[in-house]
Amino acid sequence: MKIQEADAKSLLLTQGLPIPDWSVARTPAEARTAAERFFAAGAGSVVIKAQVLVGGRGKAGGVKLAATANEAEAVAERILGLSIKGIPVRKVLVAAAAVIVKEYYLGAILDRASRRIVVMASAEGGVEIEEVARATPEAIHRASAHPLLGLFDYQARELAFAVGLGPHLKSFVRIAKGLVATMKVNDADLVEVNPLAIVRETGPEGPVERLVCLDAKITLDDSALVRHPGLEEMRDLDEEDPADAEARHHDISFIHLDGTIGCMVNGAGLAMTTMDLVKRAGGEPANFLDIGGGAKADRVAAAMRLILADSKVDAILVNIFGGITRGDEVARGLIEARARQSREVPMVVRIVGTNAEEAAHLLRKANFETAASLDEAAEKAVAAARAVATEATSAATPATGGAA
Amino acid sequence: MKIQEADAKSLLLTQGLPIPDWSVARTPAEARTAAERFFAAGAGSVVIKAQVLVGGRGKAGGVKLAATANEAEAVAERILGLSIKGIPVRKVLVAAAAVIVKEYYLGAILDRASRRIVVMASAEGGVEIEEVARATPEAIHRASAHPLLGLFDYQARELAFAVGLGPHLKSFVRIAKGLVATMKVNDADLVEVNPLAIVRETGPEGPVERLVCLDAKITLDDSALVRHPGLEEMRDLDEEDPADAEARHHDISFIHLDGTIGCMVNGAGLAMTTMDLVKRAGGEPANFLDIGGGAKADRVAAAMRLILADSKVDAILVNIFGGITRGDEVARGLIEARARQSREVPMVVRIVGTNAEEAAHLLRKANFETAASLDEAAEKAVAAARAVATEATSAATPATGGAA
Amino acid sequence: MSILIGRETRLVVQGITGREGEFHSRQMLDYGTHVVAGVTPGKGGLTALDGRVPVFNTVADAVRETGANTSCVFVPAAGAPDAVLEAVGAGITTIFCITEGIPALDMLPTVEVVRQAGARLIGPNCPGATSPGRAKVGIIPGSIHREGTVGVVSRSGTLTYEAVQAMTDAGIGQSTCVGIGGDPIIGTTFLDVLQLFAADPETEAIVLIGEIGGSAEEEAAAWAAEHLRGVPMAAFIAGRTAPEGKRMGHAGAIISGGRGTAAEKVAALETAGIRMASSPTEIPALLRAAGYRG
Amino acid sequence: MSILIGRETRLVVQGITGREGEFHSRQMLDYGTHVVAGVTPGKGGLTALDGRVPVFNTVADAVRETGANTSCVFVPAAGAPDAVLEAVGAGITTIFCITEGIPALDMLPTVEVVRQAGARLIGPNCPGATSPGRAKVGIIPGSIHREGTVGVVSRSGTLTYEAVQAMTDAGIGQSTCVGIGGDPIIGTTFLDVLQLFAADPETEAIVLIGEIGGSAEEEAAAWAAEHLRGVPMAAFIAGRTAPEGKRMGHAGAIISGGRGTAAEKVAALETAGIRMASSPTEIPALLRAAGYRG
Repeated sequence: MKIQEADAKSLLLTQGLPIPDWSVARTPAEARTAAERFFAAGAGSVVIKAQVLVGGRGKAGGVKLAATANEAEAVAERILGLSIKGIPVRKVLVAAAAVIVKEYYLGAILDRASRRIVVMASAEGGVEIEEVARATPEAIHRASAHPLLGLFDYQARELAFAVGLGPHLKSFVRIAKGLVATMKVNDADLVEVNPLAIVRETGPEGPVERLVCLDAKITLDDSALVRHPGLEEMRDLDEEDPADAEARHHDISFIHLDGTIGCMVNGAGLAMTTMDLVKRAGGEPANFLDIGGGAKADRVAAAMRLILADSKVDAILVNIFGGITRGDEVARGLIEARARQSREVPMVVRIVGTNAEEAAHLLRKANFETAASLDEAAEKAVAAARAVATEATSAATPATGGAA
Repeated sequence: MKIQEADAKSLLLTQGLPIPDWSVARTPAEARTAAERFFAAGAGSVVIKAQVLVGGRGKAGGVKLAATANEAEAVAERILGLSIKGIPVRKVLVAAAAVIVKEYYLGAILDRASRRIVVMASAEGGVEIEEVARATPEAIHRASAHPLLGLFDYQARELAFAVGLGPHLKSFVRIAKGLVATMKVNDADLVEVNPLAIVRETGPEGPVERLVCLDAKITLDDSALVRHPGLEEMRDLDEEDPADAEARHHDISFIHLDGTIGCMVNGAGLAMTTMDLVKRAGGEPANFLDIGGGAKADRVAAAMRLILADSKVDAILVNIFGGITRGDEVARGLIEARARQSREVPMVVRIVGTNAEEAAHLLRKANFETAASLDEAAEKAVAAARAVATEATSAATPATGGAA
Repeated sequence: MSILIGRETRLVVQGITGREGEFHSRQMLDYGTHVVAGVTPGKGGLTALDGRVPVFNTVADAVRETGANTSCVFVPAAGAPDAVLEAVGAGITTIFCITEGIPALDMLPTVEVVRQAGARLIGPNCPGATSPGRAKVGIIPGSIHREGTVGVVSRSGTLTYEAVQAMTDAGIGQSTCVGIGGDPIIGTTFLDVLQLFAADPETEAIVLIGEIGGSAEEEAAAWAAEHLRGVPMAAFIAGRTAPEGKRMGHAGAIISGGRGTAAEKVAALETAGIRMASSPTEIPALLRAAGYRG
Repeated sequence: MSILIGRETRLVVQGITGREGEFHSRQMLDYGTHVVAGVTPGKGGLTALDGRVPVFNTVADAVRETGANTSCVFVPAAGAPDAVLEAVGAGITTIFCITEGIPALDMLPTVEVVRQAGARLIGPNCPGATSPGRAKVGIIPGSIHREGTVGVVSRSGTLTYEAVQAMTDAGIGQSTCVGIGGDPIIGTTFLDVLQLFAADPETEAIVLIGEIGGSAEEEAAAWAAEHLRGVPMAAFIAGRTAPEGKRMGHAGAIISGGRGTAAEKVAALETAGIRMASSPTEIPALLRAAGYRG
C-alpha cells in the first residue's frame, strides 16, 4: 500500500529523522493559512506540492513555489484543480522552500534476491533515480543490512563517504539507520528519501548547513497491515477506486484494466495466465482478479459484482482449478450471482479439479456455457465478446445516424 | 548493581508483565495507609516484606502477613526495626496477600560459557533455587535464547510444558519473553521471578486462576548504566557503604573486607593475587582495591583515603605493575597522599614497569619502604601490620591494667 | 528417487488440528505419505484424523517420539515464522510452510536462521510438493499427478496444477513437483530446486513455471545455461500481459537492474536453451520436442 | 611460529587518532609490528604517528589500500562493537578489542556475527597479544618479554605482566602471550587459545593464568587433560582469598553448576596434570619441574 508524502514524512519523523515542518491543505484557503505560518516564521517562499500517489507530479505541474500568501493561495487553487495521471488532486502539502546546497538520493528496499534490506545512496539525488541507475549505475552505492540485526553504523558510514557526505557523517548515519528502522517498525517494502538534501538555514549564529529529508515515499507490506491498525488509516480512500475497497473487503485480489473480457480465476499465477491466453486469443482482459484459495459462494458473487461494475466488460471468463477451492461451491456462487446480476453478459466457465463433476452438473442444469481447457475457454470468451461488440456497434451506428 | 524488589517489579511492569499491585512504605504509618488501601480493595490479608538487597530476608523475619491495618502497622514497625545481615531495613513493600495455588521458578541470566541469555524454569518455585539445583538438577529446565533474536515463542512453550504450565501457556510465554525483554531493555545480567505463581482471584464471574510474578530480582550490568540514567537512580544509597560511593566517583573498584592490610593495586587479577599473597604470608587483606588503568595522582590519593578510612587497617601494601599506568604518577600520588593523611600507617610500596625507575627515585627520596617483588612486598606488609598490632596490644594491655 | 520428499519422509504437521491442517493431513495420509505426528500446543496426548496420528505439544516431542524428519506448517501467519523456527530447533531438516500472508520482514530472520542451521525451508505461501507414488506434502491435489521422471518447479499454485494436469493428460509423469511459493521472501528458490533436480538420477527433464517480478527466473536460467545443457527443459512465464507491478517503486526497478518483465525472463530462459510455452498446455509437446522420451 | 600475530601481521588500528590509540600504536610500531593503517571516520587522507601511518575513513578502505589482515580496536565503548563488526565486514580475520566497559549484552550479537563470519575476536577489555621479537598488538609493555617457546594465556592484564616478567627474569621466553580479557562475554576463550598453542610447532610449554568466576578454566582443563598430557604446563588462579562474587545471584550459581571458585579451578587444573603456582613468581620453577627445557 502506498501512502501520501505527508504520511510518509510523519512516519520518518517518528523515527527522529530531520524533516522540515509542513502542513497539508485541502482548500486554497487552508494553503494560504499554512503559507502565512511559514512566512511568519521567516520563510522566503513556500513550496506547494500535490499529494497524489502517482509519480511525475513535478512534470505535471503539481509542485510550485510561491513568494507570498496570496500567491500560495492562487498556486494551491491551480494545483487542487489538476488531475495527475487521471487522479484528481485533493490535497496539497505546504512547506517553507528550502535553500538547497546539494541533493542526494537515499532509499531502503526489501530485496528479494538477496533476502535482505538493501540501502542505496547516490550523490545524484532529486532526479529520476531509474535514470541514474540506467545511465551511471556506479553512481548508486549499496549496503546490504544484516538480516537479523539491520544496518550497522559502519555500513551507513561507508555509504556516507561513498557519496561524499563525510562532513555530515553523524546525521547521515542517523538518517540511513532511521530509514531501516522505519521499514521494520511499519513493515514497509520501500522507504525512499529523494532528495535527501544539504540545506542552508539561518541559525542563531548565522547560516548553518544541515542534512534534511525533503521528500519521502513509503510503500507498506499489505500482509502486515493487520498488525498496524494505525497505518491502515493512512490508506487514501480518496484516491482509491471504490472497486478496490470492495475487493479488499472480500479478500479478492483485483486490478482494473482496460479490456472487455472480465476474468475470474483462483490463484495469481493462473489469473495472469488466463489474461495472457485471452490476449493470445485476440481479446483484451478487463481485469486481473484472483478469488484466492477456498473461495465460497459469497466471494464468487462479490467477484461477479466487481466485474460487472465495469461497463466495458462484454464477456466473462471464469477459470477455476480446484484444489482447496471446491468447484461446486464456485458453480453455486456463479448461478446465484447470475440470478441477481444487473445486466446480461455472456459467460464462459471452466472448472476442473476438486468437485469438478458436481460443478459441471450444476452448470449444465443452469445452462452455462462451459469449456474443457483453458485455451478453449479463452477462445470462447473472446469470441463471445466480439459478438457483443459487433452487435453493439451495429446497434449504435443506426441510432447515431438517426439522431444526426 | 542490584536493585530493590519494588524497582525490579516496576521494570517488569513496564514490559507488561502481570504483577499484583504494591506500595512501598518507609514508616509504620505509611505501611498502615497502604494496607488500608488493599483491605478496602478486598484483600483478606496483606504481606509486608523488608526491602533489602541481601538474600534470606524470609528466614530473618523480614516477610510477614497481617490481617488488619493495625496488625500491618505493628508488623511494619517490627520489620523496620530489623537488621538483616547487617543491613538495617529502611523500607517495606506492602501488597495484598495472594492465594497461591502453586509456585514456580523463572529466571533469565547472561551465561558466560554459552554466550547466551539462558532462561530457566522449574516447578520447584518459591524455595532456594540453588537447593533445587543441587538436589534435583533435572527439575530445572533451560532454554538458550538466540544471541541475535532473543527467546523464541516455541522455546517458551517448551519450558511451559516442561514445568507443567501448559494450562497457562499464553501467559507463561508472555512472561518468559518479558523477562528476556527486561534484560535487553535495561542491560540486566539477571532477571528472576521466584515465585512465579498461579494465584486464585475473584473475578466478576467467580474465582479465576492466573499466573503472576510475586517477587522480582534484577541485577544490572554496571558497564551499561551510563546509557540508562533512569536506572542509575534506582541505586539504593541507603544500603550502600559511603566508601562505595566515593570509590565509584573516582572509578576505583573497591570491596571492603575484614582484614588489617590495606591493598592498592592496578588491575583486578593482580589485586586478587596481591590479596592471595598477603594471606599466604599470614596476613588478612582489608580490601580489594583496583585503581584501574592509567591512574593519576588524584586517583591514588582517593584510594589512599578509602583505605585509611577503615580503622582496622594496620599496614598498606601498594603494588603497581606499570603498563598504561605510569609508576612515577603513582609515586607522586602516594607522596602527596601521605603528606595529607589523617593517621600514620606503615606502607610498603612496589612499583615496576613503566617509569619504575623514576618512581623508585621519588620513593627513596621520600623515605618510603619499598620492595622488589610482590612476594617480598606481601611479607613486609604483613610483618609491618603484625608489629603495629603487637605494639597496640602491648600499649593497650598496660592501659587496661592501669584502669582496672 | 525424488527430491525433498519420498518414501523416507516422516512428516509432522504443525497446526494439524486446525481446519486446513486437518483437511490436508487427511489428504496426505490418504495419498500414502507417512504422516507420523501432528503438533498443536496444548493438545499433546490427543490424536488427530480419527486416531491415526498422535498429537504433541512441541515439535521436539514429536521428533523424539516419532522420528519425524520433515514438517508441514499450517499455522496462521502470526505464528508461522515461529513454527518454522521450532521445526529447525527440533532438528527437522525439510520444512514446508503453506501459510500465506506472512509479513515479508518476518521472513528475513526466519530464512537466515534456517540457512544457518543447514535446514531447508520451502515457502512460505507455497502449495508444497508431490513425489507421485511416494509422498505428497502440502495442498497440491494428488489426483493430477502421474509417476514419472519430469521435475516440475513453480512459483504458483493453481497454475502448477494446470501444467501438471496437462503433462499427466499427455502421459508424462513427474519425479517431483515443487511449488516454491510466490512471496517476496522465500526459503527455496528456482535455482535451489534446479540444483536438486540436477543431482537426482531419476529426474530426466525439467519444467519451470515462473511469473513476472523479481529476478529468480533469470538466475535459474543463468545456472541452467551452464549446468543443464543436456537436460530437456520447458518453461512457462505467467504475466506477459500483466500491467506494470503495483508493489515496487523506483528502488524496486533499480534493484532488479531493469529485470523482471515477462519478455526479459522469456529471453533469459530461451538463451539458456529452454523451450518456452505460450500456454501451459504446450508443455508436454515442448518436452517431447526437447528430446524427452520418458 | 607464533599464534594470532607474527611477522605476517599487517595491523590496522581502529581509533588511531584517539589518545590511547595513538600512544599504543606508537609503542606497537616501535616494537616492530607492521602497523599499516589507522582508521578514524572523517580523518581519511591524513596520517598518524608523524606521517608513518596512513589514516582511512573505513576499515574497508584500509584493507583495500594496505592489505591489513589484523585489527586492534581502541574505539570507545559505545562504538566498539560496531568497530569490531566493521573489521569483520571488511574481511579482517583477527581482531583485538582493547576497549573496556562495553555492556555485556552488546557483545552477544557481536561475538556471534564474528563467529559466523569465521573471524576471531580477542577481547574485549583485553590487553592484546605479544609474539616476542615478531609483533605486539595491544597494550602489553614490550619490555617484559623475551623470545622463546612458552605460550602464555591469561584473563588478566597486569597479572599477566607479572607472570611474564617472572619468566623473562628466569630466562624463559615466550612464543606468544595472549590476554583474552576479563569481561563476561569474550570472543576467544582459554580453550580456544590452548588449541592454537597445541597446533603451534614453536610452542613447547604453556602457562595459563586464570581467575575466580565462570567456568572457562575448568573447560580448558578438561580439554588439556585429554590433549596436552605431554606438554609442560603451569597455571595460576587469582582470587583464592577473594570474597564471594558480587555480580551474580542465584541463577549464576546454578548456571555454573556450583563451579567458579578458586579451589574448584585449582582442582580441575591439577587433575589435568597442570602444575599450580601459589604465586606468579613460582611459574618458571614449575615449568622446569614439568620438564620444560627451553
